[in-house]
Amino acid sequence: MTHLDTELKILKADLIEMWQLVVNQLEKGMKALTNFDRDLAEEVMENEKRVNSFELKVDKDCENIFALFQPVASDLRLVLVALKIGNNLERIGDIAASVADFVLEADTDFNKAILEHTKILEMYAVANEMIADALEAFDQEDTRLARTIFKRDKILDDIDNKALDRVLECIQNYPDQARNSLLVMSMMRKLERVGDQSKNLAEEIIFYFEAKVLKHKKKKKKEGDE
Amino acid sequence: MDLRRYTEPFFENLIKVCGYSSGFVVLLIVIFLFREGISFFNFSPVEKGYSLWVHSNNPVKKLEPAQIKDIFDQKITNWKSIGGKDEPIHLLSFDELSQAYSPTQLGPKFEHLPRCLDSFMDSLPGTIGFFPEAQTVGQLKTAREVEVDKIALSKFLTDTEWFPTSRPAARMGVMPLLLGTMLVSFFAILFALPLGLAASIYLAEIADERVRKILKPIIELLAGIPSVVYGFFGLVVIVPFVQDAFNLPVGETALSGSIVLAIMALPTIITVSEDALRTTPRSMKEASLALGASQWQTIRKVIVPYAASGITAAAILGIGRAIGETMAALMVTGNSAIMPHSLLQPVRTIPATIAAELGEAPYDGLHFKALFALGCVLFFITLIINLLVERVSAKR
Amino acid sequence: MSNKIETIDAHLYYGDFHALKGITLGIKENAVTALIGPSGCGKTSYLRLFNRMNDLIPYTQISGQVLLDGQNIYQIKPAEIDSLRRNVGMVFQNPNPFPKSIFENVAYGLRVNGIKDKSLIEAQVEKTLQQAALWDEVKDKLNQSAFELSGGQQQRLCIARALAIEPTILLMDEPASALDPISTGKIEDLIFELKNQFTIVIVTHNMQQAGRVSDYTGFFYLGQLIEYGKTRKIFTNPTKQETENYITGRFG
Amino acid sequence: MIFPESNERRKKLGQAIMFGIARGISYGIVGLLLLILFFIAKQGMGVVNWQYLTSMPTDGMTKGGIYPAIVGTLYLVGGSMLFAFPVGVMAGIYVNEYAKEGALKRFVKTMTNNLAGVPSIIFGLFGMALFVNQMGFGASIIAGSLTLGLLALPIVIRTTEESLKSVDDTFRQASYALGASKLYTIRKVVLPIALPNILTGLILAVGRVSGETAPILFTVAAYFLPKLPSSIMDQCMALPYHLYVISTSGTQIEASRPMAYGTAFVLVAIVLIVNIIAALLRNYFGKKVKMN
Repeated sequence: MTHLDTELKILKADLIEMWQLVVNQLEKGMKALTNFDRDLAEEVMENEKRVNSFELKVDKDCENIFALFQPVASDLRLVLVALKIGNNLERIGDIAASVADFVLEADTDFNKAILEHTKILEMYAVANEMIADALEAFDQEDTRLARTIFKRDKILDDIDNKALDRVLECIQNYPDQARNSLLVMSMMRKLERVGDQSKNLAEEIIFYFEAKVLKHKKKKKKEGDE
Repeated sequence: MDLRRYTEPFFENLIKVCGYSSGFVVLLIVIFLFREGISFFNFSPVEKGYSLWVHSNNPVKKLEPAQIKDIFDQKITNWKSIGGKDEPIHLLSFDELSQAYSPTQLGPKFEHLPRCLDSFMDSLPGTIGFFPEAQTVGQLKTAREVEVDKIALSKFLTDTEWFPTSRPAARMGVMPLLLGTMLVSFFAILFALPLGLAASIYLAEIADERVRKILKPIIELLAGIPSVVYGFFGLVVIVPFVQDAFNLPVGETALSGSIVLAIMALPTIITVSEDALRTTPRSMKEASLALGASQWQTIRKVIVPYAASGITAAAILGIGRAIGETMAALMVTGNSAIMPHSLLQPVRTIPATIAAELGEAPYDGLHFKALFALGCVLFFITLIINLLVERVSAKR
Repeated sequence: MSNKIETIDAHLYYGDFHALKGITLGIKENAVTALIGPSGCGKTSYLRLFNRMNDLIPYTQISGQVLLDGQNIYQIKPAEIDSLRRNVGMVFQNPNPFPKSIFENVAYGLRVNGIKDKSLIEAQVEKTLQQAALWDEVKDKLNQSAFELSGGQQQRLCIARALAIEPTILLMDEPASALDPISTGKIEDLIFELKNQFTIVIVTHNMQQAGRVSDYTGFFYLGQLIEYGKTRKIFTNPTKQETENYITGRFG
Repeated sequence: MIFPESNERRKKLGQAIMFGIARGISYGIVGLLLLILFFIAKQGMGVVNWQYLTSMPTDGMTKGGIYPAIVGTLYLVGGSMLFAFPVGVMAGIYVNEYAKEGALKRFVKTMTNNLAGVPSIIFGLFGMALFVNQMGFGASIIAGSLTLGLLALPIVIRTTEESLKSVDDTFRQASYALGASKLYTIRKVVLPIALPNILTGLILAVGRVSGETAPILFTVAAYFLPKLPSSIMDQCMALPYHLYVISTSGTQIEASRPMAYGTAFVLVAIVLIVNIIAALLRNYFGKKVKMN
């Protein structure tokens, strides 16, 4: 094993650890929302600092590898991808934190009916799954799995498109939950962004393993391009 | 300007022709040397114009030069030992013939010599006679001419006697000369190589630059002194010295030759091996020193082995010079063409033989050709040595 | 980590030429220190201070202190220079095996230092060839001439040769500059492996190499040490403008 | 690893002894040379005077001078150089400037090396066979000069080649770039730069030729000839041969010893002078020509 291999292995391990942390953050946020667990929400907020420092570490790793080893080919793609994935993960981490923040802003429990009606939990679950699958695709070098992520973004978009109407219906049906409904609305807007970030992750994974640039391509092409 | 169109190709062709001059000269040398040298083997060793005669009943039809010499030296006294009848050999000389027959019987111009010879042969069948061909040819009845073998190449190279002027048949064997040459050259290198190597090591690795700048030109000067001066120096200094030191009857010996040739070979050996030693990369020396080796250990174990092929080339080149050296060898080795047995005995080298004898050898005669044949042998040896040097120094 | 070698205000003159102008630097133990800089900057001269190789060049003058394990090596007796050099292995720019067999090359340092025990020598040769990652390639042809090896193998043989007398310091003067990329990679991996047991100082004009193999880097320019620090720092954020210019290739 | 202490002392001692021996031998060799020179100078100095250099040998070569031998040697050196210098220089030009790398050039160089290694007595034999007999010159200055010229040929070729090799290629390219032809470039650019070195080689060749004996034994040299040659078809005396005959085959060897020392001294002096001139030339032009 060469010196560079060792460095790349460390980089990859850091990235995966960060990734798992972010997945964990989202899951905890969802739990905090469902159970209205303020402590858990606080924990998510607290952990956001760890996500940020992970991003700095990954950046530093990449910088050193660029400066000291001049990576080429797949090594180069890995470092490039790691930089961007780190960046995307940090944003997802931000989203997880702001969702937790919205939970803390609520004064009362979230009514189960609202959560059901707005389909926020479904959205949350899909988003979680997309990030987790992206991690698996990266770890297992499974670009087929990565390609499935693009389709799933549509589910999030559909839910998000109907969010406004559904929240309005909730406010009319449960006037005492008007504030919570609006918070749910804000959360859904954030979670929709997780889908976009996941798509970016998938693109980077495919670029890393196949050296194909999928950015700014038509959706059809991305999915069909197998 | 126009003229140059014609002059330039002319000069360029001239340059080209000159470029091949060395090859051309070598070719010419080979042709002339070998033309003369090879014709030697077509010559009868019996002196020109003479023949050997025996009784026609004598079963011996052919004699070898060595046998003839032994017969006339009376080492062989009976025909039996060379395949004839059990009969003593009688050597008939012209004097004996003129005693046995009166001048009138022989005739005033020896015109009756054949008849006398015939009758002598009848009376003494064991006779062998040596007479000019002109007066005998075609008229003999009882006597018969003996065929004499020409000197074959193998005989020439292996015969151990060199008597080019002996009568009736010359003996020409290269062996004593070749061994003499080898003996003198070998010991010359034996003396010169350790000294030369030590000096080249000193100059290349030990001496500082200032000392080297003084010593090197002096040693190169040593190479420029003419060989005849070395020969003269050997004659007046080394020969008496050897004579006194070993209490010899004569000081002109193989040893004296070896010493003089060793002195002459020194500059070649020193210059070539110093160059070879200097090719050792500096980093290789430093690698050795960095391992804690002393400077001497580095020289002995790294530099000398690295320069081994160059040093070998130096030694071979030195041998080549010694083998080909003429004047010094001629002046101090004593010039006795016998098989060498010891260093303290006069010997004769091939070049010295040529130099000493060519002046006396009749033009185009057997002896003359023999010396060219010797030249061929010498040329071959030096050619092999030159090619060897090129081979050795091209290695690596 | 403590300093294995330390120089304090070291000056070196070749005749009138002032090759090193007061270098003060500590070389860390069991780490790889790279010396970089343009040709003629004094990096090789500095390296050669540590085993007094500069002594071999006439008209050399040295001032200042060169401390090896705290002892000034320019104040030892001349007789101790050989044992100093035993403690400091050196590998050169061009592979320079001796005109001997592979085995004898490695055994050379042992023999010249008076080791006669055959089995000891054999064991040591095998051990060091293993260390130099060459054993598997040459174990069946130990008696062949070292010149029959490829350039990269020769250089690893030279490293094995230096390791055989168990130095604590290994000096490498552009050890891979004459080699192809594959062999260079093997040498670099070897350096990476060896740094746990040896204090390695490597001179290189290949900055990328310095980045790849070293823990600390010193940048020399015109006989002066411009900057010294952790390699990561030097290569990502050098303090001095000269260093920045040199490592970015915008030099002169 | 523990290294035996005693080894250090042995190393030092061995080195001191071997260095001492090497130094001793080197000084010994140089001393020997100086001894030879000193010996010959001491013995010869008393004999050599203007009279000795300019008069004919008399009294069976036990008295008189060596004038005809000096003149003969001058003729031979001049004649041989007249042949060897132009041919050798042109051959050198061919080898270094014209011949392409490959088998042919290697062959020419090998032949030059071989020619340089041919023993001088072979040149004598060859000269006798070709010039004296085949071409019918008889023993004459022209036969001797040509023989010596052939001997000097490889020396001149090699020196020329080395000298031309040391001329930087940029000079040639600069000349070609200006549109000069190859021959013009060689003549006007390359040769002038190489000339001092070529001349040094020429001088050393002169030194070599003036001392050669074996090649002139049968081609020109006269045992005793108390007059100067009147044409190139005459025989002549020569210094090295003169030294040989009066030290070995004269009738009164002992009586002619002083004459021999004088001749040896003159020969050595020629070599010294030639070497000094060559060294001065080298120093003056700062480039060394490699000779052997």
